[in-house]
Amino acid sequence: MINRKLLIALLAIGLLAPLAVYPVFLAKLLCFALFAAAFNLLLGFVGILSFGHAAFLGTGGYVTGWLMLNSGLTPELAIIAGTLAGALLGAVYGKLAVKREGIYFAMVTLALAQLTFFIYLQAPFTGGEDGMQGIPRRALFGLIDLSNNTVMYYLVLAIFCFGFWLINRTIHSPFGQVLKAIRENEPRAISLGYDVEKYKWLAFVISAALAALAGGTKSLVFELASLTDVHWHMSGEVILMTLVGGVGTLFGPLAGAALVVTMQNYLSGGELGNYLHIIMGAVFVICVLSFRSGIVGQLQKFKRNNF
Amino acid sequence: MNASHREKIRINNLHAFYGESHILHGIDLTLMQGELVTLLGRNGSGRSTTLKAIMNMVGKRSGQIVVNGSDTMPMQAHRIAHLGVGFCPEERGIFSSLSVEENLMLPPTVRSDGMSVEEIYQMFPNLLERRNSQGTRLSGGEQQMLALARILRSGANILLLDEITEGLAPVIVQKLAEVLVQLKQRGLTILLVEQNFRFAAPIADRHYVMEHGHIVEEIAASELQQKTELLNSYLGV
Amino acid sequence: TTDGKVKIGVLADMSGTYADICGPGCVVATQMAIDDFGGKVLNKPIELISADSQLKPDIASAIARRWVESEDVDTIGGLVSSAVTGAVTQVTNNSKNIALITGSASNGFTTKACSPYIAHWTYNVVALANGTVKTMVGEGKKKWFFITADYAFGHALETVSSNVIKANGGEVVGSVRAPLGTTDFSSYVLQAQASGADVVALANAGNDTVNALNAATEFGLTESMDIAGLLVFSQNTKAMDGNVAGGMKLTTGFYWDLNDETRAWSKRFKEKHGEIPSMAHAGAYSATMHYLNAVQKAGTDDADVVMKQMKTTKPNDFFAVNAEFRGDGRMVHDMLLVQIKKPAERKDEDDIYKVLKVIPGSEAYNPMLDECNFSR
Amino acid sequence: MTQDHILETRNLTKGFKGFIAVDDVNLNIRRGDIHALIGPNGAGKTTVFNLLTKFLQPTSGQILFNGQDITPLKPAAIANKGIIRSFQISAVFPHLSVLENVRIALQRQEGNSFHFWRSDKVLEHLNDRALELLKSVGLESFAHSVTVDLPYGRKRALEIATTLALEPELMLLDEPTQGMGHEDVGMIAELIKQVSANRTILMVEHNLHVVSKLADQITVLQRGAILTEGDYATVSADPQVREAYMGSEADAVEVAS
Amino acid sequence: MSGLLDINFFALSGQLLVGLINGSFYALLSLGLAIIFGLLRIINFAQGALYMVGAFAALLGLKYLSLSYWQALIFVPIMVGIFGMLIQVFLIRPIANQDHLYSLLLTFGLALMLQGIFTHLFGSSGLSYPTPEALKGGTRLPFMYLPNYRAWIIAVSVVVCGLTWWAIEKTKLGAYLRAGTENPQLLQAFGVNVPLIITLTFGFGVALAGLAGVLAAPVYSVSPDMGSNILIVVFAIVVIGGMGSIGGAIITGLAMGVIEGLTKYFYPQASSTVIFVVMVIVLMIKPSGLFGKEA
Ligand SMILES: Nc1ncnc2c1ncn2[C@@H]1O[C@H](COP(=O)(O)OP(=O)(O)OP(=O)(O)O)[C@@H](O)[C@H]1O
Ligand SMILES: Nc1ncnc2c1ncn2[C@@H]1O[C@H](COP(=O)(O)OP(=O)(O)OP(=O)(O)O)[C@@H](O)[C@H]1O
Ligand SMILES: [Mg+2]
Ligand SMILES: [Mg+2]
Repeated sequence: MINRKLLIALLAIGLLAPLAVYPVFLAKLLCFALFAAAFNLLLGFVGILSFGHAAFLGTGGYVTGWLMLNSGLTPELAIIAGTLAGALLGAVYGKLAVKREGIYFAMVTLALAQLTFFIYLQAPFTGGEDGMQGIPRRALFGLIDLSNNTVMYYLVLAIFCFGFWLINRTIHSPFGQVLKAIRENEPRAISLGYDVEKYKWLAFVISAALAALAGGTKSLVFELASLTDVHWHMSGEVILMTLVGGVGTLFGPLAGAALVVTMQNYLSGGELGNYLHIIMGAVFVICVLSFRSGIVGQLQKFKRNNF
Repeated sequence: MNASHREKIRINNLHAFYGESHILHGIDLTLMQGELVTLLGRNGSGRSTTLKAIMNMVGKRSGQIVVNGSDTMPMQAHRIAHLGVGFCPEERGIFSSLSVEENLMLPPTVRSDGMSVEEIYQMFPNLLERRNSQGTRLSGGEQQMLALARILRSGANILLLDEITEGLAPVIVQKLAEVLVQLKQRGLTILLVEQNFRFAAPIADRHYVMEHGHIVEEIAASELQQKTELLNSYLGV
Repeated sequence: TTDGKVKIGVLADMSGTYADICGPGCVVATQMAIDDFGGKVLNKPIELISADSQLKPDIASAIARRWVESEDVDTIGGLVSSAVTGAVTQVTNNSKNIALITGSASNGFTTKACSPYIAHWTYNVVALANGTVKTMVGEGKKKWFFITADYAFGHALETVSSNVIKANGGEVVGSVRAPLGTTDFSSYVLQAQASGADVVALANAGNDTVNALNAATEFGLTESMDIAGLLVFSQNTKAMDGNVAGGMKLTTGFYWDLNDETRAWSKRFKEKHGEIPSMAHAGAYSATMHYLNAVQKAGTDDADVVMKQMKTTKPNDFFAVNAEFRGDGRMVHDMLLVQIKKPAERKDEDDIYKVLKVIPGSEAYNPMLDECNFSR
Repeated sequence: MTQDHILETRNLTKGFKGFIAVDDVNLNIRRGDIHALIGPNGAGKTTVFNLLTKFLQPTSGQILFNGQDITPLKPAAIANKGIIRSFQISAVFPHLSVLENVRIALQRQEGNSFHFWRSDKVLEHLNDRALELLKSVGLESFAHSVTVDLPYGRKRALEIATTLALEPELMLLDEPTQGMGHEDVGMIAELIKQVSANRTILMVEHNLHVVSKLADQITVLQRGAILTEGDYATVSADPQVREAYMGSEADAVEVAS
Repeated sequence: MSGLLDINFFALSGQLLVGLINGSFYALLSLGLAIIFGLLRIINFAQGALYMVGAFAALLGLKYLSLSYWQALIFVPIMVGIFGMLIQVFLIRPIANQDHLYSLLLTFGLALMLQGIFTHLFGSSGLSYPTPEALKGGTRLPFMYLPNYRAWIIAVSVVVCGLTWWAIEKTKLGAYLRAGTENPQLLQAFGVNVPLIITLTFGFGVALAGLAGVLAAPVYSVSPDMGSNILIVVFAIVVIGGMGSIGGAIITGLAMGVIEGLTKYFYPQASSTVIFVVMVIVLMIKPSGLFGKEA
């Protein structure tokens, strides 16, 4: 189970961080951490690699953004709607994808995500290449004005904590037990009468919904939703975050997202912008070759061996 | 030089590992030409690992393995096969993307005097009947036959056989015993891993008993009678 | 921020399709302006930073946000690709920072999306259409087909041009939208070929234009139809096969070889950058210079005050000829209708255009919308 | 009448591209029996199992379970009806504890397996029942070990305990003693005997010792069709069975048993 | 026939032909992927990047080494193939025993790196490669003007794909490849030099991408992201055809090009999605793909 002290320490850092760091950056980091954690629920705890999670991130962003632009909804309702939209898309894609395993699953999700990308590229409401610009943040519950970045950040922090809690709960639930069994020995789970596809499907939907939650939140933070969030590079990035942080660990996605987002931020502004992809690619290669358990995984190993 | 006294396999102080786990702890054994020797032991005692170690199919090995006079420690698996070694794994290893006949023809001929396809089909008529079906569509027992037939065709003269009677009907098991005796008479050398002691006892020249990755006993066919007690205590009969 | 210290951020396409048009060159031009100005304003050194927008609105928006919110950037220049510019101006309008648009073409920044913090320099789609399209329709090319870049700029260029065509008695027989950065235009060219048009208009820019023209040549389109490149920068012209492109007419806001003044500046630019300047490069210099002058004169870097100052003084340099910086943020100046020279007519590789006529700013640009007049 | 047959097949047939693997088989399995299916390799035994559990679709024929036609059901539905199959290869969840292995099976009847919002503490009340099951196969002292570390024979025992958790009316065992040493064969045979107490077992087995010791009724298949049926004495006396399947092994077993 | 109908027919045939040309690239690339996947069970994400490298190699060869198009057609695939073999030996082989997903991620990282490096060196804007003299010009078909070079692409692709299919499905080498896919260790124990076969096959699959790159250079502008754009489409094609099926990859590649062409005619907005829509439909009906084996 989770280490209580560590949790409190992290929460304290989360609450105090905007004093020291640009809040929009922190909010972005948490959005990606949530996205990666949602992704990790599938890869780390069901053992399936989705290569199309950007589709859900993007859908959450577009739906939330569209509602903020075109309806009088308050932000929390728009975010919930975005999350539901992601869940719905996840339900459909999950239905198609869970029939296949391993690499096949990865390919199918990738292709479905690309389908989504092209639809969003063409659909008039997304603004195509221009993106959906000028999404207003408005006021939470109609009361708390979100235009201040710090206030916005605390909303993101709350959403992140909720998502994180839900994932942790899912892993340690009766449902999570069955997922574990499926990952261990799928044919045996079937023979015990578990309809494995349904379990994988539900996990997929939960993961998609949380990814969309991250996307919807992100669109408010940046007041913009764009094709970048649906592009397959984004699906790759979330894998990178999870891999770097530690697949199948609870805090891995957080650590991975922090590292990758910081790196991107640092590189994208300056002269090193050109190297961004090279460095990311190299990190990928290094992780796969010699660092498969990721930062958190390595720390855990270290702790096990030394304490 | 007396052919039947030629040493075909000699293993000295063999250690083998799967990843971190140390499975074989210093095995010594020798096989002379024309001998049929069994490896007995309980599940997990390391018999299959010994065969795989000879084929260089385990994670890491140390010690010495000499096949037909050549030191095979530095060799890759395919080179070892070309010394005339045929391996029949316990999981059978039938290729599902190949037909039965393709499976049969797959191993490259390592020596010229292998059995002909006709002889093989005669021995295993089931295979003839199903020869165009997909390899893994065969029944469990048929797959076992195919796995054995495959290496008989390649002409290997040192056979490493892992639980070949597993899942076979009693009649076929009896027939297999006859086949092995025939092969022995042809001068082939056979290292047999078996659970089915009743099958192995009458045809083997010697038995090695393994436990926890060690060879704990060597029993010649002639001593079998007097050492039955001991053997039973090792095998838990 | 009004801290009395001027920091200019150049957000441009450092490595993409528009990199040659307004990428590192725009940084060079801006730096030239700063240096020519003396490197200091209000007694403090002028700072310049730059970043790659990667032509992605979200990336550009995030960078702009960070610049103005946590890095004290006063003004963002460069700005090529309307999608990027749209996203960046969302940020700068909110934060009350000035955007000096030197590379983008959409006329939306001084109409639908106009704001008191926008300065749209170099050119826009209206000026392009009024130059090239009007001229060709006048020559009797009545039926038009569009191959349009599928984003804000392309759409705007197509709409504006279509209006010009219709207003002058022409007809639009079809159009097709190609994603930004398309490399194989063959299927679009086939559609154009089947349309029976007189002119195929390329409502795109940069490499898209070059690639489309190549495909048109390959599939024999040029044998039966005219091609009009609606937005062609000098770099693109140099990249095109002169035998194919020679004779094509186009509109530009600047040509290096127009007069002694332009030649002098362009020579200096080429020494620094290795290439002759595009109109966006010249625009970036001109806009920065005008901005810095206004800061100096206003004695503050407060955006509202500076903008007011910019609008009261007429820009006037080698680029901004007969110019006026209007209340809506539009910098109106003389445009040029030029014709691409055939290889045989060229003295050297930089000798690419024959200037056909000077289009006065008032003819090239639409009049100001009342609701967008922020000069008060 | 049929009431005392738990499972019947009527003219069950399965063809693979012109090859008939199961040919017009009418099985009648009495409630409470240990029923063995034997026959030469390739006779169609595994295929029959696959048909009964719907891993394969019959070409024609019917399967009746407790008098009810279950031919159109899906594999999971068959399992829910109470027909549970064990696999030839050891089927456990290697990195779960022994207790959890059994609990996963018990959990299925709880109806909370999709509850992702509840803590898995709600499963703890199953522990007692799980321990009871482990005890019945002699594994209670291993309850908290990780399953991978168990010896082979113990894994098979665990698998049986897991299967029992589903309270199957009918257990299908495909070669339960394959690949086992003597010691384990004895143990598993004993276990099968023990758990057969109030349920029916259908098994495929090549080990004639086990068959002779356990089976109340035997069906011999050959080339997809039923060759003969009866108890061990009847079947082993049949010269056709001897020729096609048992060979002289039949004698050895009789001597031994 | 009315004039209007004529035009439509011409336009349609034209789009189909262009579709076939695109299909040729799809077929070459998905064939390479299918071979590598078939043997190693890994999806080579770097296939697109190596296609790009092939195109750049032709371009740079011309610029700095005066390597003619025809020479490039021979040498570039060899060079890319060798590069691929180095990747296989030094990067993929060490993780061969891990879950195949790791090699997918590894090649994904490689693809990012390659694309990043070329973007850094050459910008992302795209460069052009001249059409070889001998293939300039075109033929006026009744329904369209077919540039000779495009016809050449179709011819090369069909011949290369056909030969490859034959070698894998009909020869002993093919049986080794298929067996090596399933259980390389055992095949090696039978006396086949599996590591060598794997390396060579990987090299060959990658060389096909290099070849496609050279073929593409004169018609598509040579840019660092040319590979990533086409790659995902090729993935979808591989899924539709049935992963690892050699014939499936070829046929589906060509067919999808044509379907794309049809869509461009009837409903151009959907042309970039149509392949993915086909994929969804195929998956619903036959989860293992049109020519895929396992269920
Ligand atoms: N691939 C592997 N990785 C790790 N450990 C292994 C592997 N294969 C076998 N082992 C372990 O090595 C030990 C010896 O196994 P081996 O297969 O040689 O036994 P065996 O005597 O042949 O028994 P069996 O009757 O099970 O075939 C066992 O403890 C087994 O768990
Ligand atoms: N999916 C299939 N496609 C084609 N033929 C098959 C298929 N499955 C089984 N067969 C064939 O049907 C016959 C019966 O196979 P089955 O596996 O039922 O035999 P079995 O009685 O279980 O034999 P064993 O004792 O060897 O396990 C065999 O000849 C086999 O080759
Ligand atoms: Mg073994
Ligand atoms: Mg069977």
